[in-house]
Amino acid sequence: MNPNILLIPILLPVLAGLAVLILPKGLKWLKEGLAVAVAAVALYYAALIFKSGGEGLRLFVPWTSFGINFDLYAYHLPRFILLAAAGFEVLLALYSAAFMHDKWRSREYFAYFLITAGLANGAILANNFMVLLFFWEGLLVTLYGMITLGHKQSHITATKALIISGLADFAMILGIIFLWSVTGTMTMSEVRFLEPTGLAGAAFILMALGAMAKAGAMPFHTWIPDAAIDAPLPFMAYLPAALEKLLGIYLLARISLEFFTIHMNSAMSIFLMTIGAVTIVLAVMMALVQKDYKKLLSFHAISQVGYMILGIGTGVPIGIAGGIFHMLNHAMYKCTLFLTGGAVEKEAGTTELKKLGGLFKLMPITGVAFWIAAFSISGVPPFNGFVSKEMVFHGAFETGHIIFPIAAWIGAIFTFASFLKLGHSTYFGKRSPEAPVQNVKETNWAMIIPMSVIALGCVVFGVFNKLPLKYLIEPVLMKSPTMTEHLTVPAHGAEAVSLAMPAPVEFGFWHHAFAMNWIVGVSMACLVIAFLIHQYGVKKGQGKAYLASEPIHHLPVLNTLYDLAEARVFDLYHWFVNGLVKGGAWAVWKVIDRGIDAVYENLLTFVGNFSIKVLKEYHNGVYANYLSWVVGGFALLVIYLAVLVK
Amino acid sequence: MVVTYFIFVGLLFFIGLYCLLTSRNLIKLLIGLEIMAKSAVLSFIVAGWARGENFVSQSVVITFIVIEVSIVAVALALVINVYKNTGNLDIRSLAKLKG
Amino acid sequence: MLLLFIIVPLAVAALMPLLARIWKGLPDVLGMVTMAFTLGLGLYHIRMVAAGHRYFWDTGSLGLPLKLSLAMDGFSLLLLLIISLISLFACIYSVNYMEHYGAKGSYYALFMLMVAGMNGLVLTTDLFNMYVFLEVAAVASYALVAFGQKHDEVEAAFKYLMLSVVATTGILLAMSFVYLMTGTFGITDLAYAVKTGMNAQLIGLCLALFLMGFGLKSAMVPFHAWLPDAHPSAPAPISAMLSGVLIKVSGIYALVRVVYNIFGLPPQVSSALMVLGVLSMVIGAVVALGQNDYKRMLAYSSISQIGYIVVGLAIGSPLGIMGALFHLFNHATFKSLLFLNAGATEYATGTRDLTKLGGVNNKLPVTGFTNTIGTFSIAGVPPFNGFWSKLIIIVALVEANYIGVAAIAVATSIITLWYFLQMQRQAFFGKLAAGLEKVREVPFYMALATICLAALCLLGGLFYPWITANLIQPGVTSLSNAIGVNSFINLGQ
Amino acid sequence: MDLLNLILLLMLAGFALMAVFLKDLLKAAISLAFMSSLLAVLLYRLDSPFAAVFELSVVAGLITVLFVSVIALTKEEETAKEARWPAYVFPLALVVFGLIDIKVMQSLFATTPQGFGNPEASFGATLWGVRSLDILGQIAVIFGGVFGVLALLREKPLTAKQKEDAIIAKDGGKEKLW
Repeated sequence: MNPNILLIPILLPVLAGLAVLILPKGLKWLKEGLAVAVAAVALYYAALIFKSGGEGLRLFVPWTSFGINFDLYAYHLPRFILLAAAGFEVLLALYSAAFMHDKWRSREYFAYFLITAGLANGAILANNFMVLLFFWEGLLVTLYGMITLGHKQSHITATKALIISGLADFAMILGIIFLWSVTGTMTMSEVRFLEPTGLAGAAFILMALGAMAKAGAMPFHTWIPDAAIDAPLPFMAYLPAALEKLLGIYLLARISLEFFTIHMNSAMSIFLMTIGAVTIVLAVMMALVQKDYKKLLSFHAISQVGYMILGIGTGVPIGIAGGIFHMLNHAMYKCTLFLTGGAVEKEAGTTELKKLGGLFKLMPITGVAFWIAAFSISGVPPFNGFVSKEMVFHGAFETGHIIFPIAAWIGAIFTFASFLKLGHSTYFGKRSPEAPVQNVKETNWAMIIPMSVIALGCVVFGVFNKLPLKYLIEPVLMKSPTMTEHLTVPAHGAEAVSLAMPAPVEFGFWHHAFAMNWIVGVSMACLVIAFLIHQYGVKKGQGKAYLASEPIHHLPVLNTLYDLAEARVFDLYHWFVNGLVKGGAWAVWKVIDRGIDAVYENLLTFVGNFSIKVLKEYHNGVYANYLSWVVGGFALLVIYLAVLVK
Repeated sequence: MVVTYFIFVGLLFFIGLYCLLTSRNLIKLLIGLEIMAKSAVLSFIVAGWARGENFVSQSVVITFIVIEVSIVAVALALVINVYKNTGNLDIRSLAKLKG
Repeated sequence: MLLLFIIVPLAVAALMPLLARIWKGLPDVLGMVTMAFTLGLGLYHIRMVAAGHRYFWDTGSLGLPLKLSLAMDGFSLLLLLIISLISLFACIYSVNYMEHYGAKGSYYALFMLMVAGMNGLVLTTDLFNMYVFLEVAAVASYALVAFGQKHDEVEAAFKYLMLSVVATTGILLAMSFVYLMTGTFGITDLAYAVKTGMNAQLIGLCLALFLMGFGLKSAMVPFHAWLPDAHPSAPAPISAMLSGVLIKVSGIYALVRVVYNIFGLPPQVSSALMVLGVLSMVIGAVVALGQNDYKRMLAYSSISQIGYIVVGLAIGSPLGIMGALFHLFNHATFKSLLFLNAGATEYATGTRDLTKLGGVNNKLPVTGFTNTIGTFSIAGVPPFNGFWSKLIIIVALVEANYIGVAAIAVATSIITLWYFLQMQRQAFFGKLAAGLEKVREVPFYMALATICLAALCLLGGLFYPWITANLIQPGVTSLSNAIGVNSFINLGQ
Repeated sequence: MDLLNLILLLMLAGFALMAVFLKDLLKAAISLAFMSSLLAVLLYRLDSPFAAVFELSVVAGLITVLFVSVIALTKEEETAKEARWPAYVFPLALVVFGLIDIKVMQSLFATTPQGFGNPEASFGATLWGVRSLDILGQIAVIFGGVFGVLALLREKPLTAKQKEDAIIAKDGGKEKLW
C-alpha cells in the first residue's frame, strides 16, 4: 500500500476545516454535511490503514537537519488508535451536525472540529517527536477555540484550559528533549526499552505527566468540570471524553511499553499506579456530590482515567491490556453518556438534576442508551466496562500492593452509586415541577444514531469480549515486541495469564480467569454495596414524597415507629454517608480540587504580583538610577572578565 | 610614558561619568558627555602616537568629532524641546515614564 | 553591488526634504520603493549565499587605494533581509499613521538614514566603521523617538541618548585599546592580531566594554532601562523598527561580530552572556506581566525575547546559534506586528491603556485578528513561527547541559503566554469598553501592513524548514566557524 | 615623559573639573571650550596636527557656540539647581578611582607594541583612501544631525483634538479626521 495514504486522515480534515471557515454563511447544512462526509472518508482510510497489516506503513520525508524529519508510521498501536479516533469522529460529527446546527458561531465549531480531527490523527501517526509536538501543540489552539464557543464568558475557562494544558505540554517538551539528549534520536520508533533511571527517568516522568494531563489525570484536571459547564456539549464528548483520552493513554502506552521498560513494582510503576489510584478515588468522590448532569459526567471522565493509568502502570500484561481496553471502552460509554446529556439538555432544557426526572418514558431510546453506558462505566456484567475493569483489578492485584485494588474497588462502589443517583433522578421518579420544558419529546435521529451505535458497541464488546481483545487489543500487544521481549510472566498461580505465550491462551479471561474468581466476587459485592448506599440515599432524600404516597405511613403508631427507625437509619446513614463519605468528598472537593485551582490562580498571581511590584518600583524613571545600573553591570563584568581571568 | 596618558584617559572618563551620575541640569549632563568624548579622543591619539602610526588614528578622530557634533546638536535640540515642554532643565522633571 | 544597500537609502534620505515639497505623496511612494528595492536586492543574493558564496566589495573598485571593504555572508544577509522587510512594512504603515504628525519629509529622511546606517553596520568589515554606522542609525533613532515632540517622547529620547552615549564611548575606548595593541581595525586582521598580541586582562577589559556597549544597545538587563521608555514613546512604525530591527542590528549583530568573530567566544564571555540572557528573559517577562500600557508591555517583552536570543548565542553550539538566529528573525516579524497593532489600536481608540480598552475585537476585526496571530507567535503556539525557534533554543540548552536554564526558558514562555492572553482578554475580547462605540477599523495601508506581517508569522511557521535551510543555516555556518578557532575567515580576505 | 605634556594633562583634568562643578552654566561651557583648546595643543604635541585642528575648530568652536546659544535660549528662568553633595563626595571618589586607575593602567599598558609606521605616504591618502567608508558614514551622520535638528525644532504639530477643533471651526466638522 502506498504510504502516502497516511496523509489523507491528516490533511483532509484540516483542509476541510479551513474550507468551512471561508464557506459563505448562507449555505444551510453544507458545513454539517462536509464535516460528516470528511469524517466518514477519514474513517474509510483509517480502516484501510488498519487492515494494511504487517509491519505497518511508514511515510518518511527528510525535513531539516538535527534529525527532525516528517515521519509518519502506522504500525499496530497507532493504527488501532487511529481507527478508534476516526470512528468517534464520524459519530460525533453526525451528532454535532444535529446539536450545533443552529448554535452561536457554529461555523467556527465545525472548522475547529475538523482541524482537531486532522491534528489528532497526525499526533497519532507521528513517528518523530517534533512532528508529534507540532500536532500536539496545535490541538491546544483548537481546544481553546472550541471552549470559547460555549457562551460569551467561556474564554475564562478556555484560558484556564490553555494554561493548564500548556503547562503539561511544556513538561512533555522538556521530557522529550531529555529523552533526545539520552538517545540522540528524534525518531520515536528508534527509542526502545530504556531503563528509566537518571535523566531518562526524569524524561519518563515528564513525558508521562504530559500524556496523563492530556488524558485528564489529576492534578491537571481542573479545567474539565468548568468546561463541562462553559463549553458546547459535543465538545465534551469529543475532546475530554474521547479524543484526549485516546491520545493521552496512547502516548502513555507508548512511553511505558515501548520507550521505557516498566518492571512490575519498580519505582516508575508505583509512580504511575499511585497517580492512577489517587485520581480514581478523589475524582469519584467529587463526582458523587455533583448535582449537575454534565459536571457529574466530567468528574467521572477524570476518575476513569485513573483505571487506565493504574492498568498500564501495573507493568503486568493483563493490567496493561486492561488499561488499553478500558481506554477504548471508556471512550465509548463516556461518549454515550455525554451524548445522552446533550440530548437531555437539548430536549429538557436543563441539566440540573433537581429539575429533571421521569424522562425514561418520554425519551426511551436515550434512556436505554444511558443505562447501558451507566452499567458499563460501573462495571456491571456483561457490559464492556466490566471486562476491562476486571482486567485492571487483576493486574493491580498481581502487583502485590493490596492498596491499589482496594482503591479501584472503592472507585467502583462510588461510580455505581453516583450513576444510580444520576439515572434515578433523571430518568425515573416524577417530572420535577421546576422543569423548564414540560412536553419533552424523544430527540432527533441524527443524535440518536450515534448514541445507540456506541451503546450497542458497549454491549457487543462486553458480551463478545474475545472479539475486541483478540482482534484489537491482542495484535497491539502481542505483535509489539514489548510483550514478548521484556514483560515477564507474573508469578501468580493459576490466574496468571501469559501474554508471552502464543495463540492458544488467547486472552481467555472470561472462563478461567474471571468466572470463578474471588476478585470478580469482590467486584460484585461492590456493586451491591453501591446499590444499598443508593437505596439509603433515596430513602433519605426522597423520604417525604415516598411517605406521602403511602397512606399507611400516616397511621399514628406506625408513624412514630417509622420515624424512629428512619431516624436511626438516618443517623447511620448520616454518620456513614454524609459524615464520612459526603463530608470527605466535600473536603476533597474543597481542599484538593479548589486547592489546586488556588495554586493555579492565587498563588502564582501572588508571587507574580509581588515580584512585579518590586521590579516596577526599581524602574522609577530616574536617569541617574538607570545609569548606575549600567555602571554597576559594567563593574561586575570587568571584575569577572578582566580581574578573575586566569 | 604611555601609561600616564591612559591614566588620564581613565580619569577624564571617570569625571564625565561622575558628572552624568550626579548633575541635575541637562546642559551639565551634556558637558559630562563631552568630557567623556574627550577621553576617547585622547585615547585614540595616544594609541596612534605610541604606535607611530598616527594617520589612521587621526582620521578616526576626525570622524568621531563629526559624529560628536551631530549627537550634541540633536541632544541640544532635545534639550530645547524639554524646555518647551517642562519649562525648566531639571533632569528630575524627566521621571514621568516609570514602572 | 553591496554599496547600493547603503548609498540608495542615503541618497533618498538626502533628497527627501526637497522632494517632499514637489508632491505631498512623494515621500510615501519613495520610501516604499526604496525599501522594496533593498528587499529585492537582498532576495537576489539569497541563492548564492545559501550555497556558501560570499560577496565582497572594496574601495578599490572606486579607483581608490584598496583598503576598506564591504562583505556579505549568511549572517549579514539575514540581517539585511530583516531590515528591508520590516522597514518596508513600517513604510506602508506610515502612509496613514504618520499623517497627523506632519513633516513627513523629515520623517522619511530620518527613516532612510536609520536604514542606511543599519545596512552599513551589517555590511562593513571594519570595527570603527561599524561604530560609525551604528551612530548614524542611533542619531536618526534619537530624533525619530522624539518625533512627536511631546513630553513623553522627548523625555524618552533624552534618556535614550544619554545612556547610549555612555555605551558608545565605552565601545570607542575598547576600540582604541584594541588599536593600540594590534594596529588595525579590520575584523579579519583583528581576529589574528588579538590572538597573537594582547594580554588576557586587556582582552577582558575590552570584552567588558564591548559587552556593556552592545549590551546597552540590545537592551540586556541591567543595561535595558532606556528601552521601556523609548520604544513605547516613538511613533508606532518607529517602535516596530526599533524593537524589531534596531536593537538586533546595533546590539546583537555587532556584539556577535565582535565576540564571535574577533574574540572567538571565550568561555567566560559565554557564561557572562548566559547570565545576562537569563536575567533579561526573566525580568523582562515578569515586569511585562504588570504593565497596563500596551506598548510598554511589548517593550518589556522585547527585553525578554532578546534574552532568549542571547541565551541561544551564549550556548555557542550550532543548534543554539540556529535557534538564536531564527528567533531573531521571528521576533522581528511578530514584535513589529504587535507594535503596529498597538499603534493601530491607539490610532482607532485614542488610548493604549489596557484597562480602558475592551471588546475592540468586534470593532477592529483586522487588527484583532492579526493581533491574535502575533500573540500566538510570540507565545510559541504552533504552527506559528515563534514555536519553532523557542523550541530549538530550549533543545539546544538541554543538549548543552544547561538544564536549569532550559527550565527557566520554559517557565518564561508560560509567563509570556500568560501576559499576552491577559492583554488579549483585556483589550480585544470581552465587553466593549465605554466610550469606544464609534471606533472604526484603521485605514487601508495600516491594515495592509499588519496583514502582511501576520501572514509572514504564519508562513514562517509553516515553511520553517525552508527558512532555516536557506536563510538561517548560512548564518549559523559563518558564526560557528568562528567559535574557538579565532581564525576569522568569513569576512574580508 | 614630556613635562609639558604632563602639565597639559593636569590642566585638562582641572578644566574638566571646573566644567563639572562651576555653578554658572556659561562659565562651565567656557571651561569646556578651554579644555578642548588644551586638548588640541596636546594632540598637536602628540604628532597629530590634523586632529588638533579639527578639535580646535569644531569642538572648541562650533560645539561651544551651540552650547552658549542653547544656554542663552533657556537662561531667562531659574534652571535646575545642582545638589551640593557631589562636590563634597567627589574628592573621595576621585582618590579611590585614581588609585584603581593607576594600578589598572600600569598593568595593562606597561608594554605597548611599536607599529610599522604609517601605511600611506600622506594623511590625505589615509583619510580618503584607507578610511573612505568612514567618510560615507560622516556624510550620513551629518545628514542625521541636520534632519534631526530640523525635525525636532519644527513647529509643534497640532494634536488630534486641536486639529479636529480647527476643522470643525473651518467647515463645521464635515470632514472627519480620524
